[in-house]
Amino acid sequence: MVKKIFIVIILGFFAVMLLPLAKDFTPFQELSPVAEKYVEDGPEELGSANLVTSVIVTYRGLDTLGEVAVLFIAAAGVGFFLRKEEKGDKTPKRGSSQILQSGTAFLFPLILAFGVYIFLHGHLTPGGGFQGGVVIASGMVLLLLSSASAKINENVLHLVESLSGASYVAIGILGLVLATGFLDNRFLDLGEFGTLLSAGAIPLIYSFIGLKVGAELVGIVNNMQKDQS
Amino acid sequence: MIKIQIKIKTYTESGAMKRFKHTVLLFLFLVLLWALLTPHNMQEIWAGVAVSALVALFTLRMDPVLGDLKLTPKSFLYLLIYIFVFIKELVISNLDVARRVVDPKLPIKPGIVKVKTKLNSRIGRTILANSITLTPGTLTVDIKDEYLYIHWIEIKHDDLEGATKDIVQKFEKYLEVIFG
Amino acid sequence: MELAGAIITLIGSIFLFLGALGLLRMPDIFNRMQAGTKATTLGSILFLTGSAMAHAECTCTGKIVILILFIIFTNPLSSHALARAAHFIGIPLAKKTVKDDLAEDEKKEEGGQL
Amino acid sequence: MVNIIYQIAGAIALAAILLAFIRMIKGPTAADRVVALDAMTIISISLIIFLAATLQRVIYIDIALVYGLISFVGIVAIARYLERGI
Repeated sequence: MVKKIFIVIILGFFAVMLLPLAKDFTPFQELSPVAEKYVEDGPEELGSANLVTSVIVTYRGLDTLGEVAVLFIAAAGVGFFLRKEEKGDKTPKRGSSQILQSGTAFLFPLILAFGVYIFLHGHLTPGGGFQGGVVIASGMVLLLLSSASAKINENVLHLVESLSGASYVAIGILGLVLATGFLDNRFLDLGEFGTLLSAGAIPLIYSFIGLKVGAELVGIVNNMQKDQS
Repeated sequence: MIKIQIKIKTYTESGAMKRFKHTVLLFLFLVLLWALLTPHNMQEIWAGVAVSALVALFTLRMDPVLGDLKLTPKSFLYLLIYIFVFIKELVISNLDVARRVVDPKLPIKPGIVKVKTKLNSRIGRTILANSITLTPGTLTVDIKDEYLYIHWIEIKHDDLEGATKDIVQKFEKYLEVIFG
Repeated sequence: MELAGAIITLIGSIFLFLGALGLLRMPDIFNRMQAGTKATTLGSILFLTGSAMAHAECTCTGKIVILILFIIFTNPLSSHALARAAHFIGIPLAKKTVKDDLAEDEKKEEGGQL
Repeated sequence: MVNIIYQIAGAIALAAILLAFIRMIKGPTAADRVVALDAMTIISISLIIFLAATLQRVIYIDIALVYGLISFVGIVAIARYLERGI
């Protein structure tokens, strides 16, 4: 009872604290100079329908490389700290039901394809490399939830991860050589605005980001699973 | 626990033919998914075919659950009939729930009954369980081999045969032809 | 066409409401799940269909079809997983409950093993 | 006329979310709360599509798809955690 009252008091405190924010909220009417440049020149210069994508992949592409590197370090850290520690309790875990197992076996490939769809259409839809990678990883989580004995070929995983990371950097350098700067997407044809093969190298770059993020997150989930059993 | 694992093993050890069928069907499903997701032009279709082939290859070692589908004209016909039966039952079940919820007396007589299914394929049992969950007054709680445990909101039969006849057989006769 | 879409949406929203009402009124978790799963499934299907019909010029019909198929397949699946868990951890059934074959069978199995 | 019907439908769906939310607060066990959360998620997905259609924002539909997927995985994860399967 005391706990419930305490929770209510904390919730009320947050409500009072956040109320002025909601009351005095006025949306920005004008863009800042940097944003204005992106909004006005972005679609023409880079040919990407999703402006956020053109900012993430091209204008601030170097930052994205840093983000992927941070994720890689996180995955490596998880792998390092979750090395086989013998656990005391070996209570048998309850297996999942047949229905969930076969349902997952049917859904998993569809989820993979959906993840690929998201990162391949990063320049047209609100998706992108990171979101697609997370969808792929959620499919993997579902697989591990349905059968604890499910295994993934780690060699393939590492191969995908390293190849996509290396290709990402290689495309960045290609942009430096063939176009104006690192990760410049304009060394490929910009194509027709709004179709799949448009926006130069953006779909390619986002695919590699998506594959890399997906492989890293699947690796993290896989390491946690190994630590559990 | 051990029993379940042995069960899985016998399923995965079945023939290469089944796996091939599963892969082809999965590829078709993936192409269909892609076609529904994207606008129609040549670029998208080629991309969809390539992605579907890659995903189908990548998941080649998984359980070939779709390998149990039967591809005869009769099974297609039964699939169509099944879809209509399913929609009918779904609407009836919703009206049923609505009636029970609105009634101030809350007329329920719940319990968990045991029923038996003749289906052998795993995906067939999954579809059966899902159909049972979405039809009037029933909810699949657990499955042990060929016995399904079903929460029934208003028990009409106490015994296994009667409950099986009431709950399972309206779907089973179609699913048996489609999945075996 | 627009009017038909609007009416279908309205019917769907009524089913959603009844499902939520059932969630509130039913006495135990399995009965709640029955109301919740069935009514929200048909309700959301009707809701989505109605929204799609009212704006037929939108190119998004395929995605809505996928969403509907996804809901039909996964909603009962997650309900089943939850019901199984709820029965396993021994959440009590309502007082009106007549019989429980699953609990009896599990008791028998344990007895056999011991 | 049509717009009024749509507004009524949206209002009823919001009321349904409210009812499910009451069950989520009351729910004596964790499983009850999860059932209520599941229902709330599906109603929210319907409302997202509703908004996408009325505001003519096609891109919201992708968000609804991903939301549905993540919520399904999440609910299965909670169920497996409750029955001590993971």
